[in-house]
Amino acid sequence: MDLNFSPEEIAFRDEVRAFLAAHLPEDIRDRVRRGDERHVSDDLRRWQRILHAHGWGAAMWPVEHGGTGWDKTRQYLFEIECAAADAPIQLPFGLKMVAPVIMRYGSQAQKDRFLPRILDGSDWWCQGYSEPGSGSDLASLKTRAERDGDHYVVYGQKAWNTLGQHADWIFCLVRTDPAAKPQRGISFLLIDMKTPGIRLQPTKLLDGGFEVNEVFFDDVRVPVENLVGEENAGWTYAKFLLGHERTNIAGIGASRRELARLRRMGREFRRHGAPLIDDPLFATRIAQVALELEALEVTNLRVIFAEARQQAPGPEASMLKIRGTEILQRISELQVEALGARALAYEEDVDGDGEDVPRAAAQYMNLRKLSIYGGSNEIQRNIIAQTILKL
Amino acid sequence: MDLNFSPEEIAFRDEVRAFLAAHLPEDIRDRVRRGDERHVSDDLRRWQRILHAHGWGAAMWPVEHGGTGWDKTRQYLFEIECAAADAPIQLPFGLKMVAPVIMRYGSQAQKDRFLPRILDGSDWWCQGYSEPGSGSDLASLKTRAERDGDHYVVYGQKAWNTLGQHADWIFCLVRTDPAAKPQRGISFLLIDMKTPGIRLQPTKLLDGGFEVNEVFFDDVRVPVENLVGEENAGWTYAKFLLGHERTNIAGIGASRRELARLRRMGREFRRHGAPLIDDPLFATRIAQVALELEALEVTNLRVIFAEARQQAPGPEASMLKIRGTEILQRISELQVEALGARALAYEEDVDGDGEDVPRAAAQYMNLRKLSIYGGSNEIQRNIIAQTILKL
Amino acid sequence: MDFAFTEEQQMLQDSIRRYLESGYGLEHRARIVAGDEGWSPRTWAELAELGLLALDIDEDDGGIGAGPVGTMLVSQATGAGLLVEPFHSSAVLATRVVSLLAQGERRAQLLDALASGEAIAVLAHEEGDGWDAPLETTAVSEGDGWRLRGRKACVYHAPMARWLLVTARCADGVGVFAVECGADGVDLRAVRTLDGQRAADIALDVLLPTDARLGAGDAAAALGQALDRGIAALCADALGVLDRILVATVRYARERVQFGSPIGRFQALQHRMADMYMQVEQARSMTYLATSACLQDDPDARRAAISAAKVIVSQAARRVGQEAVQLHGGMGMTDELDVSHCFRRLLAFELRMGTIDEHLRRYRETVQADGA
Amino acid sequence: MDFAFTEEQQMLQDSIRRYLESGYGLEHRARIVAGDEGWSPRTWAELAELGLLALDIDEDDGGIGAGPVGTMLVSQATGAGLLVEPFHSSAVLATRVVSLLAQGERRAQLLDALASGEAIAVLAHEEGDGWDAPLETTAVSEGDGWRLRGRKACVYHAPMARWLLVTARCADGVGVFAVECGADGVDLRAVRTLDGQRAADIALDVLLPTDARLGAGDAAAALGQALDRGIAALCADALGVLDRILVATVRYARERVQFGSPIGRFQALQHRMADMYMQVEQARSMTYLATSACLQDDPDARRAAISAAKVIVSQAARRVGQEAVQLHGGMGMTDELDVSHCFRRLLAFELRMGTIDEHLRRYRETVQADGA
Repeated sequence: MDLNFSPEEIAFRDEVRAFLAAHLPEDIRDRVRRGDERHVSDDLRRWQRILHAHGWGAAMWPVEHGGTGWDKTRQYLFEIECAAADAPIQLPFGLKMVAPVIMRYGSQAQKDRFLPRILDGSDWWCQGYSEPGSGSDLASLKTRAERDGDHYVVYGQKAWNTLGQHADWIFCLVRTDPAAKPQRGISFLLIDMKTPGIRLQPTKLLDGGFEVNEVFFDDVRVPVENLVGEENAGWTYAKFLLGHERTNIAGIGASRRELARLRRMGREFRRHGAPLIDDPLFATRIAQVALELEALEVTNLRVIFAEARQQAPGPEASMLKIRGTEILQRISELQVEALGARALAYEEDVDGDGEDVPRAAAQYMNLRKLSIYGGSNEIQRNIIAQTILKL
Repeated sequence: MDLNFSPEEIAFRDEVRAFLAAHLPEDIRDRVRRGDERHVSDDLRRWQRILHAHGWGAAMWPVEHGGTGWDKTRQYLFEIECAAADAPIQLPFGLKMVAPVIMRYGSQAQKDRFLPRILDGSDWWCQGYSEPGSGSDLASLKTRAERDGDHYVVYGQKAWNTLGQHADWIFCLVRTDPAAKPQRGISFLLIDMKTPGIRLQPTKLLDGGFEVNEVFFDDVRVPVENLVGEENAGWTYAKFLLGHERTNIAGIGASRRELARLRRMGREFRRHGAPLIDDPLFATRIAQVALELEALEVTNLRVIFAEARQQAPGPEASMLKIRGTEILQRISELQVEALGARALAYEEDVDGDGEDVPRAAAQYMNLRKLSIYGGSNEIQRNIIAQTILKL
Repeated sequence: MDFAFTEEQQMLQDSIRRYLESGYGLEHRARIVAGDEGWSPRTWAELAELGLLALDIDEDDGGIGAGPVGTMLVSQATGAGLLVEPFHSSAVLATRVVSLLAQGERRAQLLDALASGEAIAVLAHEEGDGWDAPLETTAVSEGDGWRLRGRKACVYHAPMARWLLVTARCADGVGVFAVECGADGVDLRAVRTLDGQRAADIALDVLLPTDARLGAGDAAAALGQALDRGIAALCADALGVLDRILVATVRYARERVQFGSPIGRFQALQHRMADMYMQVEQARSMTYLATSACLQDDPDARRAAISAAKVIVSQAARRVGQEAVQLHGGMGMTDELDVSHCFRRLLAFELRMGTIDEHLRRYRETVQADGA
Repeated sequence: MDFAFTEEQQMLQDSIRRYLESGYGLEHRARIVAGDEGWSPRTWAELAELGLLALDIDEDDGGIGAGPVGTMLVSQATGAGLLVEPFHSSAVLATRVVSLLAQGERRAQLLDALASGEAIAVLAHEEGDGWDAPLETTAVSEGDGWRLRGRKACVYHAPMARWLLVTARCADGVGVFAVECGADGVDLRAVRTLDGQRAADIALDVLLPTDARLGAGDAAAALGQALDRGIAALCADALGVLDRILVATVRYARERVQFGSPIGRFQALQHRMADMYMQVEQARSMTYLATSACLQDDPDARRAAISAAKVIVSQAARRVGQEAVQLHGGMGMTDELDVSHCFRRLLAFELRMGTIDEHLRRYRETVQADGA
């Protein structure tokens, strides 16, 4: 047992740090730090191009498709360093979600067509999984696709589509056999967002922002070559995708960054004339969540280690998801506590003005989603109880 | 709306205080304060006789049976004052459990025979409800009683019988019709503990003490006149009894007494040279639980008020039970925290030596039972969800 | 001991409740919130017509004299209705300050204007460094009047007020000064609040006439009393929100079907809703206690009860708000349902007029000083 | 980064685990606990035969040199087996103190006696006023030796020890003194502990020869290192208990039928067991981290990691212990099942070698001083 990173891993981390110091554009970094998302589309595409130019466009892809081929430990270190440097996240929808499905189940033509454009930032993908009536119970989805010659005709409605307003493509689960059992009649389609009949309606969220949409499909014609794998076998690909979504699900990088911000706030803000951090109650709450984050970091490394040795890569991810989201939500809650009444002044859907203040309350509200999206924490607890504890 | 007690109620409270100051024997009070239960049988019987001599033997009984006829508010005030004065509790098994059943469903002969002896402390009753396999699911009980001439012959086993080692009588749920649906074939029997065939086996508990027993019935012959009400109708009486058990279920008096003890410990014990109460973390934890107790006190009064006006006397008791036990358990946990390493030295089943120290850890362990017994807190949450929230 | 309400009290609550239920739906409110002014003068006039702006004005002053209990009942309704008009700021808090301090003609002038809805007044007290931090704003004699200097932070409803009642340190203790919003040297920076209301950060450097000061001598005791009554009413407002969000959550859980069953049938969710219910009931109990304490003679007992209530109701606000969103799933994250608006009002409540930590401290210090 | 164990390490753990599983059942243990001595010299001799008493003695000193990792693995087994013999006190903590401080012949004499099981030594350090409170026990030069005066509180396994290793304040810092238990002026009051072990409160007023002091000069650094290794091993012991109590609870939930269904099918209970599982896994992670930190060069980093682990494992101990009893229902309250014995050992763990509050404070101060 040795909890230290190897000298090679340390050297790798230093290399990432040096790269980030040299290549992360200052304007992007500042916007990320302030939570300013006004240029999110440009920023993310630009950053993807920079990473790609360095050969680091896809940390989690195999080399044959232009990925780095890094092991999970290096992927983890890369994520931590990017978050610490306030680099933008790389959106998961292309890189971590649809790409693995195409690599595993797609045709050669699909691979050739889609993967390079994901890698270099040309195509922005979004997700068409959930529907208004199908949240945790995804298999009950209703959007249907009927074969008409060389096309599928798609009709229905998707919900909780993140940042689809910037997207070029959407991957969708659609029902192709209404007569079959729920899981049996589902197919996996790739749809060009410019196709006629697609309409996006932004959903205003709790925090006042617009990061998700409803997507309406009104007899949208999709060429059959955009079917992934076999018709009616989409549930298999969907589950495969959800498994891949879980890489770095613990969100250690984000929690570390927000914890550092919380500590900064504790030193900067004063209550009754003294820095907040001098209040033993507040300092203890910070210490408690810092401890829990340390525990989760080690747990995350244990899971990575087990995965690398082909042991149990599965249900442990549920623990990482639950604890990771609980910790980040708690840090965010403490940021609002640090602000106190300062958090009351609030502008909706207006971005940060260089201060921690306006972001913290918006982020607190926005992050309530963490325990709901991506498989709610209730679903994750079901998985632990049933799969790990065999109850 | 007026949250103050009326002048008459205040006068009543003062009268109770004066009575306790004058009539609670000092030796009993000291043993209660120390948690010394070596003379529990004598103490409780003696205290019951004193109360009875004053006309206060049964605060919750109607006047016709020798009770005080007090309303719920006075019963509440009486309980609070008794706890504050370190008076012994009055065991519920006779006064609050079997007596209401006899009053409501018993024959005149049963009333004449049993009630006066409960009131004056002559008869100590214990409970024969739960069985090893029937805890939360009481209706699945298996102890059977077969009619044989003028007798029932009882065979089976009861568990979690509290202080039966001192008891003269036990009331039992027994199965008289094994063919009927679980709730239908149950009868309610009163059994003399001296009857041949009854054997008690003490159950050693978590804290090392012996306050509960298993009771074995090996063909115990019980005269049919000791059947309450009708054969096979016992489930009705059992539920009626459980409703009555809930009087003062919030345990405000006990929590107040233990909170005062906790505050005393915080002032007396020092950590790193300073009184523990000066530690803002510890002081805040005490304040938090004190607040929660205040909220429960008002809630308890609200329920008493509603009950007096014939509104909703039912499921709200579940809230009082849950919150009452959670608060008392929390206070007890904080007492152990106050002790810290001092709590490590521990003698099993040996009574207090005049200090708060040895009792606190034993009590902490013993009180884990609160959320299990008397309808577990899980069952109470089910009741709230289903009966109040209609889920 | 009596937890019943009089018929008059019930009628007061019913009138405002009916008014808001029929004419103050989410969409209507959204338009008000999104508007330039952030409030509806028409709604305000209608509240005045219902008599609600004179609710907590003593009968001797021409008001209804409904007192803390009536104020509590109406505040529950304003909370449940998510009212953004300045009922709490003007008709409760400022009205109480005026009632406790102003004298003579000034008193009559202010109370009449407030009761009729003709003008709005707000108490400008907190300065951003903690709820009960020592005042930095000062008032010193200058010429014939007062020079008032300082800053006030996030004063709810200041942008729509005619008068600011500004607290300041004077030579003889705390003074409260009536300042016209438009006066020279009053600089208002309007802000929106996270619960859809309007507030202002205020910078003051203003010369006031002598009679701008309400009452004579140290106003600390009266101010403390008014603030505590304001907190009690704010707790009642939050209680109204809690009732609404709990009902909405339970209803959603009964109706939302996943895996072939209403999610309200899942035991894990049932137990969490049972916990929400208990938190709301404890919040109700403490709101009653705080309301009752408003009439306490002993200021320490009043302070302890008010702070106790603010802590318990705030903790319920946080937990119940979070759970309500969680149990609504994705729908809880949208602006579309009332749950998100309730969540935001509960969050704002938690942060207003003293946080959990600040009131825990005051409670601790008050109770401990008692040797209790 | 490597979370695997070597074959030797695994074998060590397996040997003690098998030994305890086969010969140290609840009834056997209950007899030992109820006995006059409170420990079994036979068990002790068998542990010595297995080599476990030389586990953490360096190979240069004739031991196994299994180090912190080996100690962790064996401690998990002693926890899971609810061992009451003084493995932790003598073979881990006292052995480490001797290894770090004693020199020459004294060193060899002590380590040989400890490794063979011939004698037991315990560190007598805490004095009852908090885990890291300043020492009140003093040692001053007197004649040819030392006058040691003071009190030690609840020293685990002192009643069966030959040597007490007593910490004291000296003119040049902290000293550790080897004191024969039977010496004049050593007054032991034996007590039982709540987890069924034996300890003693000790009053000392004793004259010692010069060479009773282990090592030269201030022993604070070495003592700190030994205590931290002791805490890491105690965490591992608790982890073993946690594993056992979780398995027992899950098994009980699968088997116990109420309302026609195993209670483990009830979703509310499933979610609580999922939480227990997560707490145990976080405790495992932190035990690994603490073990790894034992070999840290930087004492601040070591202290932070050790305190972090003690907090997380203690919190898991409390919550998982309480939940295990609760989920066992009435059966959890009895002495009959292992759950109650596990509960008591977890409670004792929480209180030993620094409480949650004390370690939270040390962590906070260490990390904050870092400016992290």
